[in-house]
Amino acid sequence: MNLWLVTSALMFAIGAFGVLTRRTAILVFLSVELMLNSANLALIAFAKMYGSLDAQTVALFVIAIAAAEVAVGLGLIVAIFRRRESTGVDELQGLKG
Amino acid sequence: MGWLLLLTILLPLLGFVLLGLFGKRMKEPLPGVIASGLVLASLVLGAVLLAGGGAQWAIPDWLPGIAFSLNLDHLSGLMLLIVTGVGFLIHVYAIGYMHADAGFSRFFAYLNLFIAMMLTLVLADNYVVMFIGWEGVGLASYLLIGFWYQDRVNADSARKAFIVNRIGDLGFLLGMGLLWAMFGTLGISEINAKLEENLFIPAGLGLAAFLLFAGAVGKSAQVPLMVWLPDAMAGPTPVSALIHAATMVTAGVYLLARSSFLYINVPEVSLWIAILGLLTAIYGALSAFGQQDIKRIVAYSTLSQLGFMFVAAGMGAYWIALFHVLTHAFFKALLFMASGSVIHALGGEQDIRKMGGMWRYLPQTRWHALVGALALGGFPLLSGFWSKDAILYSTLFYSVNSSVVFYVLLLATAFLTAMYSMRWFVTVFLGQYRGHEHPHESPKVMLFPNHLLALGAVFIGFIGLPEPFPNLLEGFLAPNLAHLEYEKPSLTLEWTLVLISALVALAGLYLGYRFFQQKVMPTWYARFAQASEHSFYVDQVYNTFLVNPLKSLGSLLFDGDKGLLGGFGWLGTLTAGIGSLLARLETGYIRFYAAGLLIGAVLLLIWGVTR
Amino acid sequence: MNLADITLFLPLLAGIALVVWPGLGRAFALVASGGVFVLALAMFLLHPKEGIAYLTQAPLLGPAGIYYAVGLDNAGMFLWLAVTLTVFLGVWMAPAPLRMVGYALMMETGLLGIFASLDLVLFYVFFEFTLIPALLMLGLYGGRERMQALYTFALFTLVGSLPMLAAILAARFLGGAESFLIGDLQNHPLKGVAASWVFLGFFFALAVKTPLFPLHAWLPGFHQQNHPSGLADAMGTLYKVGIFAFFRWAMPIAPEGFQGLQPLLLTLAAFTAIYAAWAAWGAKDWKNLLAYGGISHMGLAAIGLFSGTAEGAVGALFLLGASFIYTGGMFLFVGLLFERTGTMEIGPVRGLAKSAPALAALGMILVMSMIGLPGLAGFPGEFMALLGAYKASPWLTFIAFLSIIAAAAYALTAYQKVFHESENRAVPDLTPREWGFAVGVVAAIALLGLYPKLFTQLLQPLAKAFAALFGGAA
Amino acid sequence: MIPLLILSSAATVLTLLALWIPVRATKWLTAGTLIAAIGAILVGWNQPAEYFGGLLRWDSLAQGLTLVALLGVLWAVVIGRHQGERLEYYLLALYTATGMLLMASTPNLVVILIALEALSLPLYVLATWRKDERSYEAGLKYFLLGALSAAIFLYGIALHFGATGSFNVGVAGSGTLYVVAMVLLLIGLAFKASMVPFHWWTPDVYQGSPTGVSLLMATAVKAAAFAALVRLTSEGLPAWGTALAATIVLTLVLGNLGALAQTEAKRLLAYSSIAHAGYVGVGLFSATGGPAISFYLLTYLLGTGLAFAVLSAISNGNVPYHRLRGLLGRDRLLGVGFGLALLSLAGLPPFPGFWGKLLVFLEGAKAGQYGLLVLALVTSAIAAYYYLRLFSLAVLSRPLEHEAEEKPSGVLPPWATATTASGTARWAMTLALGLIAALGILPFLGYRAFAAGQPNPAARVPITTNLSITSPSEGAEVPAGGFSLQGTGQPGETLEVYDGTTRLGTVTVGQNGGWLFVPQPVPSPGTHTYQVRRAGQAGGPSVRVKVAAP
Amino acid sequence: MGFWEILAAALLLVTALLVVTARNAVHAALALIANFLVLAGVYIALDARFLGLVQVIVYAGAIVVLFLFVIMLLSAAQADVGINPLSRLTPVAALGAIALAAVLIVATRNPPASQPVGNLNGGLPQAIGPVLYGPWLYALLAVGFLLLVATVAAVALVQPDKPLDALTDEEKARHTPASKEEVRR
Repeated sequence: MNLWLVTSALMFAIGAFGVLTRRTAILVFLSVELMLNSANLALIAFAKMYGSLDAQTVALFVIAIAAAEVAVGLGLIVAIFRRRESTGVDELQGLKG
Repeated sequence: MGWLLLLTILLPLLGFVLLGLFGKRMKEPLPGVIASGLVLASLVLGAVLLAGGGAQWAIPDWLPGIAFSLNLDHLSGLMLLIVTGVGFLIHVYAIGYMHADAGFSRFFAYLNLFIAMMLTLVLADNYVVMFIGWEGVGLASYLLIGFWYQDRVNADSARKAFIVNRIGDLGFLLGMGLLWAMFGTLGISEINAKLEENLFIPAGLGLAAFLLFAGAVGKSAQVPLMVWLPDAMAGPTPVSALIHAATMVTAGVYLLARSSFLYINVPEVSLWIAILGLLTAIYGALSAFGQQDIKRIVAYSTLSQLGFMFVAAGMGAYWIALFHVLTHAFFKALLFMASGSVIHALGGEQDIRKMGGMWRYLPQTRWHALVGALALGGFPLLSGFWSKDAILYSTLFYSVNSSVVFYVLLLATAFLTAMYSMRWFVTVFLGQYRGHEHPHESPKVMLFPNHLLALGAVFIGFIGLPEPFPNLLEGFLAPNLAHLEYEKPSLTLEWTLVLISALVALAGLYLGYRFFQQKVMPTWYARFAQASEHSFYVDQVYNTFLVNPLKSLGSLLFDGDKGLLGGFGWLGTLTAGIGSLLARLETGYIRFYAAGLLIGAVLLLIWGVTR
Repeated sequence: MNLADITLFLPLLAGIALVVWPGLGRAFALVASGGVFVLALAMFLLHPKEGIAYLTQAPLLGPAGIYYAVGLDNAGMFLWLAVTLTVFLGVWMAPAPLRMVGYALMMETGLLGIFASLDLVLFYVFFEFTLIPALLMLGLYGGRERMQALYTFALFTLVGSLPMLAAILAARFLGGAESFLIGDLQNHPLKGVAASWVFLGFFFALAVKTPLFPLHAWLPGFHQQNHPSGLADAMGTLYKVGIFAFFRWAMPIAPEGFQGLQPLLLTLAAFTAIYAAWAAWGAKDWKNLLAYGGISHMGLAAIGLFSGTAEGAVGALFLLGASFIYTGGMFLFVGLLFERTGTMEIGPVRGLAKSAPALAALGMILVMSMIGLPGLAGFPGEFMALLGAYKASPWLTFIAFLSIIAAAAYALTAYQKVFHESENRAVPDLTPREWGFAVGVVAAIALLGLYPKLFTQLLQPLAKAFAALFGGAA
Repeated sequence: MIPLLILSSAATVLTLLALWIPVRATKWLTAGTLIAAIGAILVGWNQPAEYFGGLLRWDSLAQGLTLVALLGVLWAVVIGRHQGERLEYYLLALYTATGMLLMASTPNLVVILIALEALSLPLYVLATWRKDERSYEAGLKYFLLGALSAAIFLYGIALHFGATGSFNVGVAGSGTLYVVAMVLLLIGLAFKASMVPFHWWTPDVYQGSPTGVSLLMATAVKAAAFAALVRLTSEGLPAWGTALAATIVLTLVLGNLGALAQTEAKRLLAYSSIAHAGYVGVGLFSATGGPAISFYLLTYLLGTGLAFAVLSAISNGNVPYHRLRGLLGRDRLLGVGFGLALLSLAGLPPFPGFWGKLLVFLEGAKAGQYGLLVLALVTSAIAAYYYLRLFSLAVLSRPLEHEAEEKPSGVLPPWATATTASGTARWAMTLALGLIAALGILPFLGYRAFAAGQPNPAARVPITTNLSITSPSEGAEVPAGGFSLQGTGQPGETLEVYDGTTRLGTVTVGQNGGWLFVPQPVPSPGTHTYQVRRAGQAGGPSVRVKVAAP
Repeated sequence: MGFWEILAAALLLVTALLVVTARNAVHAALALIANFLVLAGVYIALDARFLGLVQVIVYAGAIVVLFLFVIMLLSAAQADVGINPLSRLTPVAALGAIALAAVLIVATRNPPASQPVGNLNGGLPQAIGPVLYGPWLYALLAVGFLLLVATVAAVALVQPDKPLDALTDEEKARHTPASKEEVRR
């Protein structure tokens, strides 16, 4: 039992909970960030266990990826806001069936 | 030389093809002449071949293991002579009878087809080949009964004949199936040879015999498949004479005779043959009394006489059955053609209530009719007398099935036969003419064949005289029939019986002659005659309990089949329903989707950790 | 590349050409279909009459063990003749739009391919491909309710044949064969439970295409809605290839599976025969009548085949080929009637025999052939099927062959109502073109009926080998 | 390597260049780049190589699926119609193509993740390209769910590393951690491949996105995702087998049944793309499934690409069914194209879709997945129904009157009829039709390329004739000593001949498939039953003959 | 497992919970920053010092701030907008999250290898650098490319549409709220 792995799992689950319960796009996305970081925590914990610099490097990449994702994601949210004047996700259900 | 045998079949078949294709363009007597000439050619060819000791011809493996084989021996030779001989005469007669009919050439085409098929039937040395002829004559019969197809009744009758025959044919087919399973061959001589050389009787032989017999029942209009024959009188009279009296309907008897080696081994089936024959004989005789159609009376008499033949076959007296076939061919053809002459004379009238007094108008036909009626009634020394007497004799002595019951009942039937044959003669020829036409005698071309037939009806019986006279026919047929040993009665007894049957016939004839000249019939008779006119309501019973329910079931199945499709459609609807339910899962909510995704993930993961 | 390949694909190319440029005209279609028939005839004459001739074998999807393997044994050759003749007669005869004729030609390739394939996957390809032109003909030229019929037809075919694809794959991998070639598969017959499942997979597809109760339900609607010219119906008749496929593929590959199901199969075949014949009695129009009549015949063929005997197999194959010609001919004949009377219904127009005796005679010959009159094409097959079936089950044979009585009833009743009884409409008799059709179809029917030996002696060795698979006496 | 260089450098250069050149030029440069990359793939076909310490694995799987993906992108670029022809559209298409190449060609999970993002980010943006409500909704849905799945995938990477100590796929492992990691990774990729229950975005996004973009998602993305899936599933069947099977079952059922309820063509194709993911998935169970999957995706690309192209010619937005009615009558090319595309998608032979399905199912059968196989086939039959419905609408129905009057717009080539497809698009569609026909009739053209290096199992298997005795015939009478048995068999095989139960000897079948055997010693007169048997078999055809006395 | 570790873990969880439950989006973002700062501390404690710094500078300092910025920009601080149409999802989500956590904890309970196989060198840049530019060069290049992609994608998203008079008729129609397309539906 590794404390950080447990913490990471809990954070991941909390993030998932946030994705399901948050009702604006920004907050949903914020929860996703939480999940990404929980994965990073797990990576670092494993890196410590295995003494692997690879994992730390990968965590670095993850941060870069997250940054890229955030850029596009926030851009999208802004663009939608410009059109809809809202960031709520529940209103977006014109497409269904 | 064997191919000449095939030629006997091919000649009339050629006539059928020629007349069928080009007959319409020929002038009137030509089609009749061609047709008659080809049948005559067949007759001559057949006779020459028969005189030369018979012939065989075959295509081996026509179907795998089944040869298309023909065999002209004494048995088939006799039939060949009857078919082509009587057939030729009737062809000639028809030239006159069908004069000026729009379908003149078509008629002769059909007749030639019939002859070809009938020859196939009798010459066959393989049950399959026989079956070809068997159904072929059925087709010809169908075409000829419905010859005047514009009339719905005729068309219906034709159809009925074919369908009822098919019931019997199914038996024939299944019988062949069983024979094939038992013997691995359907060659008649081969099966006969196997049956002769093997002492043991294969199990199932009785069933095979019975199934074949079912075919004979259909074709020869025995009880219970007799209903088609009276209706078949809807065809032109020569047809009735040729097909429904002289030849085709006796095919059943011929089948039994051909398969005598088989039936001789299964007396229990033979007993059934005799019983059904007896029933038919009685039924036909009783039904003949009430008929008002000149041809239907003769038709029922045919039914009855066929019953006689079956009784003989059931007794194992195959030569006697064939003897009766022979004599019957002559006198019954004669009766029909005399009837045809009457109808011809009256411009198509067939109702005997509008006849009478023809004695005066038809100076030659009257003699034909008289000879025919007397021969049918068993007037001593005429052909019918000898053959009928032989049948009565066989019911007493011939085999294990012989019994006094048969004898007594058959004798009574013979008595009835004599009576109704007189009824026919008396009502048509004696008394006053009750119609409005101007009766006239038939042309020569119709009378000439009747002369010959009348001669036959008088004298042909002498080839099968009882002992101690020489019996030409039995000896002639013996090599081709199964032989049954039986204890012969003393000559005295034999001749006593001859005397009894002669007396019974004379009594019947006389009584009929007197009885049917009465102006007013007794009530009991009137009541009987009414039931008889409707053939004891057999048709109605069949229609009510068999035909109509089956027809309704057909419609029901047809409609039900659409329902079946609906059933499959229901399956489709169900699938589509599930589909739209599933599609409704796409609610459009992102969070719902995320939930679905995560729940799916969690479930998979739970499986992952718990497995 | 040999004569078989050319003959096989010629109709497809001609059909495509005709669909793209209908301006090529009817003469082109006639030359194409006639040429195919002549080629098939020539192939038949040159065929060594034993073994597989005109063999082409080339890898199609080599690594997957799938080949383009085409060749003709006697059975294939016989059916090729029947198919090419029927198509030729159809093209000759049917007053159909030219594009539709093009689709019919395309379909011919599929049909020929079904009979010539020596690779199971290739067989499946042709089996399914044939569906497409059939659908197009129905969908483009069918009657008002054609879509319903189209869905039914397509779904029955596809729902049936996709399990067959599973069975095809299983047949190879469970049997241990390295390819889908017929020899390879037959050398690795399936055993035990696998055989049963594989046979069952085949069964559904082939029962649809035989057709056997209750999977026949698509057929009446299919005929009902198709173009009244009868061309599409004739092609549809040719598409009843279930019998052949059972013979060539399903039963030899999974003999044990077949034997396990044999009682059921025989029962189903017998029931199909009598049920359909009976239902045909209730039909009110020609197309339904012929549809059910055709189903009934295939029931008889099926009971012959499922007997597992040589006689039964010969009978089934012969009946199949013969029914191609006479049922196809009958549909074309009905198209010809429709052209004259404008109705498919039986009843409103009567007494045609008076004004059109040749037409009536042609009809009579076809009807008689249909009800299995000896001497015509329907009989030898039915009879051999009966001989085989009787060995397997007398009672079921009895039930199945009750249908010949019903057949006489429905066929003659319909014939009488249209051609006999008092005339209420005069129609023109056969035109010269129609005479050509009549001569062709009657000649074929008579040849098959009078001299079946020509083909039965060729089918017999195959049938014996077939029967040997099931331990039947060869 | 060269295709990657072409793509990445062109993408970078074009990013800068595009600001100065006209949009049309950007379009053609993009197309040219893609064609060049495709050409480079083809030139270097079947020359596997590894670069960057194994992070770039340029094997036949990478080549095949990159080819498919690039074709998909190219197709979308050529046929797409876009608002205002903005240059970013082409840049993004090029980026996503590069991302796909990266994804298809690496065994490294981290690179896969990077590639996943590199191909997804442009798609998120492209999904919104119509700039209307639905388009934005589609973009956001795709993005949020995509981000979620990326997080799951990332967590899978972490756990995979924890379980195996490696960031590379195809490492065997065991234990709960490994299983969980594999399942998480599977989920991340299954999301991109739209497999149930990770498919939720698919119908909405396809419907909301511009048609060209939907096409991209349906074809190219799937190719890239399956490339990764093939690599991922090359090891550890026990770990992921059941999970994958469950996913496939759900995918097949939901994809096909859900499609039945649709009334809008793009949404239908979305469900169909879900279903197809299920079919492809069957091939994952076999270790040799790569070529089959590549081929399947190629055929799927052709079919669905053509269908989307036709839809895009009709409208850039939604295409309710009724707008398809009588398409053939309105525009022959579109009608034929749509019809063929549907038949191919439905998997009817001889169209490529059938061969793809067949090959994938073959792999499934090889792996013994008969349950899945049967389900896949039964659901294909259901699928046939909805394809057929569209087919009958577009091809078999006649147009309603007001639909027939729809006016064409834009400059059309002379052979065009009333539609809105551009000339280029028409040429492209014609080309695709040709490809469909060619691949349908000659499937080996495609498959052999993908399966290069795999051995043919048997170059030539002899085709047996059935074992039989042809002479003498049953029941024949033969003279003793004066007859021979003849028959047919498989060339070269040895048969045993029996008289009753007595073994008489053997005979070898000749090359013509016939054999001849003279019974020795001379048989006694009477009935004899001769039988030939294949070696080791208890029965065979027999014949009964009657031997006559000499 | 010392006091500090447990405290850090507790802080991580508390802040994480805050992120997903705060009524105000700004609070949530701030909680996320707090979470990341703790996380950075944990990284440093786990011998990933360079990463810890990056976490602070890039993640907490740039990315989440970006979030805050957008929240402010869009005045989207309110977390609950309108009525929750999926109110029944919350308990399901809670259950699901618990299950997910449980599963993941069970899975990571016994990691296979417990012996360190390499030397982390404290996760200093000197140690990371060779790895980053060595075996991971390809990934680094790919990430670089990804950032280019993200830039262009973001630009493409937020750049204003063309001025209205530069649009074709069709596009105009599309840009009116109730476009033809929607009417058709």
